[in-house]
This record gives sequence, C-alpha cells and structure tokens, in this order.
Amino acid sequence: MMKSPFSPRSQADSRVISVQKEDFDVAALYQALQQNPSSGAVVTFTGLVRDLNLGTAVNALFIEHYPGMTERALSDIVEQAKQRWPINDVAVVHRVGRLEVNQQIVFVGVNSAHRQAAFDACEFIMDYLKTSAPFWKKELSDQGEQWLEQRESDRVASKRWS
Amino acid sequence: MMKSPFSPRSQADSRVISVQKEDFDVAALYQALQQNPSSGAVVTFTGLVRDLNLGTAVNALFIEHYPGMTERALSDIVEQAKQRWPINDVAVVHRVGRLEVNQQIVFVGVNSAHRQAAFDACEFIMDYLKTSAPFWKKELSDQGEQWLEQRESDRVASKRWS
Amino acid sequence: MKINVRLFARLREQLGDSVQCECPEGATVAALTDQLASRGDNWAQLKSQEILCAVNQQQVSGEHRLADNDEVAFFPPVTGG
Amino acid sequence: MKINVRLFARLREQLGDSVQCECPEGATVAALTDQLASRGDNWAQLKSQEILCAVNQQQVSGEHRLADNDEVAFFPPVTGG
Repeated sequence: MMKSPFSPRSQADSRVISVQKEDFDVAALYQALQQNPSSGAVVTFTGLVRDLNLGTAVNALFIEHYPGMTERALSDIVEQAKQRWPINDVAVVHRVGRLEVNQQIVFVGVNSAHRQAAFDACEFIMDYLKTSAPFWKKELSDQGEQWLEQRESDRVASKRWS
Repeated sequence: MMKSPFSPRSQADSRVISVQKEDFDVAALYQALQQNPSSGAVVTFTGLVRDLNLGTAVNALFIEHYPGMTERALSDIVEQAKQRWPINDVAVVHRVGRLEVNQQIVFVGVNSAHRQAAFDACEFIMDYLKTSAPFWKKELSDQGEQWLEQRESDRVASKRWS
Repeated sequence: MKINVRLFARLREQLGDSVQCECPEGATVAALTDQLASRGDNWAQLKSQEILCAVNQQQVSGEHRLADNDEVAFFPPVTGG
Repeated sequence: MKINVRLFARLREQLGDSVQCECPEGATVAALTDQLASRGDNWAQLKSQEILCAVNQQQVSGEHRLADNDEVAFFPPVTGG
C-alpha cells in the first residue's frame, strides 16, 4: 500500500500543507483523502498553467513566495475552513519556481461527511489562497516577462465569504 | 503513457458518462481532465460509502438503476451544465450493485479555463444527479435492509440552480 | 394496445420486475395507474404523489397519452450519488 | 533599532532582496516606509496604497509599532493559486 501523507489515521483529522518546487501526485493525495471512513465526499481542486492568459500566449510561469509566511498563511486559511465547516482531512500543496504550460500549480483537497461542506470549504480555501497567501506569479511569453496583477474577480470571490 | 478515456484531444471537448459495476480509477480520470491545455482548473467530486448514515452503522450499500434511462439522464445533466458554464471536458462515473464501506460510488470531474465555472458545474451535476438520475440505494446494516429516502436537503440543493 | 410496465427499487421488490398490460387505445398514464392500482393492496401505492413515472425512459406526468408497445416505468424518488 | 527589510516580486527585482535600516526607538511601519521612500524614485512606490506590509510574517497596517530586529516585508498584491 502507498504511504499516506496523512499521519496516523486513528488520530484527529489531518492537515497537509506544503510549498514545494517538485510536482505533486494527485493520485496519492486523493488516496489519502479517500481513506477516512466517516467521509462520504472528497472534493479536489487542481490549478494548472494555461496556454493563454488574457489573450497572451504563455510559455511558462515563475512563482515566487515568502518562505515561512506562506506556510503560515495557508495554515491560517485551513484553520478558518475547519472552523466554518464540518470537514475532516485537508491537503493544500502549492508549487513555486518555474512551471511550464499544462503543469500543476496548486492542489486543494477536502473530505467531509457530506458534499456541500466539502465543496464550500474547498472553494473557500482557494478563494482565500488567491488573495491572502504570499505567492506572486510572473508570466513568461514571447513578449517577455510580466508580473501578474491581482484580478478583481479574485477579490470579489474572497469577499463573498465574509 | 496511460490511455486516456477522453477520445481524440484535437477534437471538441469530450464527455465520459459511465454506469458500471466495476470500481473506477480516480487517478486516470483526473489525468485525462488535466491534459487540456486551455484548462486552468480541474474540480473533482468523489462520493464514498460512509460507515454511518443517520445514526445507523452501515455495512454496505446496494445500488439499483434503470439501464438506458440512467445514462440518458446523466447525458442530459452534463449537457445542461455545458450550456450554463464555459467548461471543457466532463466525466461522470457511477457504480451500481453492492458496495462496501469506504468504496467509491460516484465521480464527477470537470475542467475549465477558470475555477468558478469548474466548481459550479461540478456541484450542479452532483445536485441534479441526486434528484433526477434513476439510481436507488439500499442500505445493508445489522438492522437489516432498507431503501433510502430522498433527502430534503438534496431537493433544496437542486432547486437553487433553477 | 400492449404496454410493458417496469418497476424499480422497493416497487420492484414488492410487485415484481415487470408486467404486461392491455390498455384501451389512447389511454393516459393516469388511466394505466388506476388500472394497475385496482390489482390490490400493494399496487395502490402507484397512485402515491411521490411515485414517479417514465415512458420510454423520459419522465412524464399523468396526462401523458400512451402508444402501443410503450415501456412505462414506475419508481420511487431517486437516491443515487 | 535595527530593522531587516525584505522585498518580494517586482519590488525585489527593482530594489533588491533585502536591506538593513536603522530606525528611531518606537518607529511605526509608516515612518519606516517614509524613510525608505526618501531613498529615491523607485523606493517611493512603497508608499502606494496597493503595497502590502508584513512584520515578522504577519500582515500589519501603517500604525504598527516596530521593535528591534523586526523583519519587515513589502510586497505587491498576491497572485498565487
């Protein structure tokens, strides 16, 4: 059996928070979330590098973060989600460094007894991550390098939870 | 490379709809959804057999369906989702027959350029599946066998989209 | 005309998988339901508000007019997912 | 007191990774920002509304009072995910 990144199952519900250069394995992350017998629902979100952003053909992304503060911000967001919804295990993985088109950027996975809590918590974590975790994306295209601006739609999305 | 259940990538966006006795492989389903270069977001939902339902310790589920009508109802639901949101590929897999605790029941996966459409479409498909696809669950516990009743919360969830 | 009736879930367990009916030309689903309900106790539940009906695998209401060889299914509210 | 200033994303590219500052006892983040802004053109952007500030990895506002050896970070709105 594959080693679970969620430490002992008999203990309280687990949290995985990781900021890393390496790619992540959605299959292994899902498998760990699937193993909680009191969870009837697993919701996962995966963000990928798109080939096109606001009309620009993208070659790659570079993602910078603030080591230490980023992990702390992600923990805070997960903690808030656990206080708002009856969810069990949570995993948040975000990559940094250079990422090519189609590569995986971010994973958020949540399990819960019922589907609505799992969907809501997963969306909430993504919305807050987008506006309050210190990551910055630079887009590399044939037109050169460009730091991305925060989207108004992301600010709106995170405000709907408050 | 793993064979993708999504037939030729250069063609229009694909749909996978399957009603089956066999278990499904979330890793393979995810991998297919991840391969669309114009998708920046993949959302997946997996439903599992819980060990406890409304206070009863569950041993297993038996799921019955209406062959032919079920597949048609799932296609209709996916079609409606595609008309409402700018989503790309969609996969819906639902198992039938006897399922043990912790086993996978249903998978819904959606990809899209942006996360909100992927989240909304995935939730919509699950909400409609719960109220309009002809599947019936029987719960097997130490107290005997019992056909489940439709939940009021599921009726409410599906109404919020109309 | 000949109508093929199918039953699912608890209706199937109580009434059987399927039954063949003879209906007068132009009968509605409601008329077929009445005809089946008259078979006796357990069959009367087909008239319950909550029981759903599909003709040729499309959900219909009681006013739907049947045609020869239609497949008519009766079933309780669905509980998949 | 000694303050360690760190910069991220486009601020880092324009102003450098980090810089050490001397501040008077009890200085606020706003005072430190003014002091840095006075270094010249590119530094003035630290005073922009949209630039965020964290002290010891917690986001703070301009009134926050600094202590010796604090780590102060300035950065643009975040764009991860």
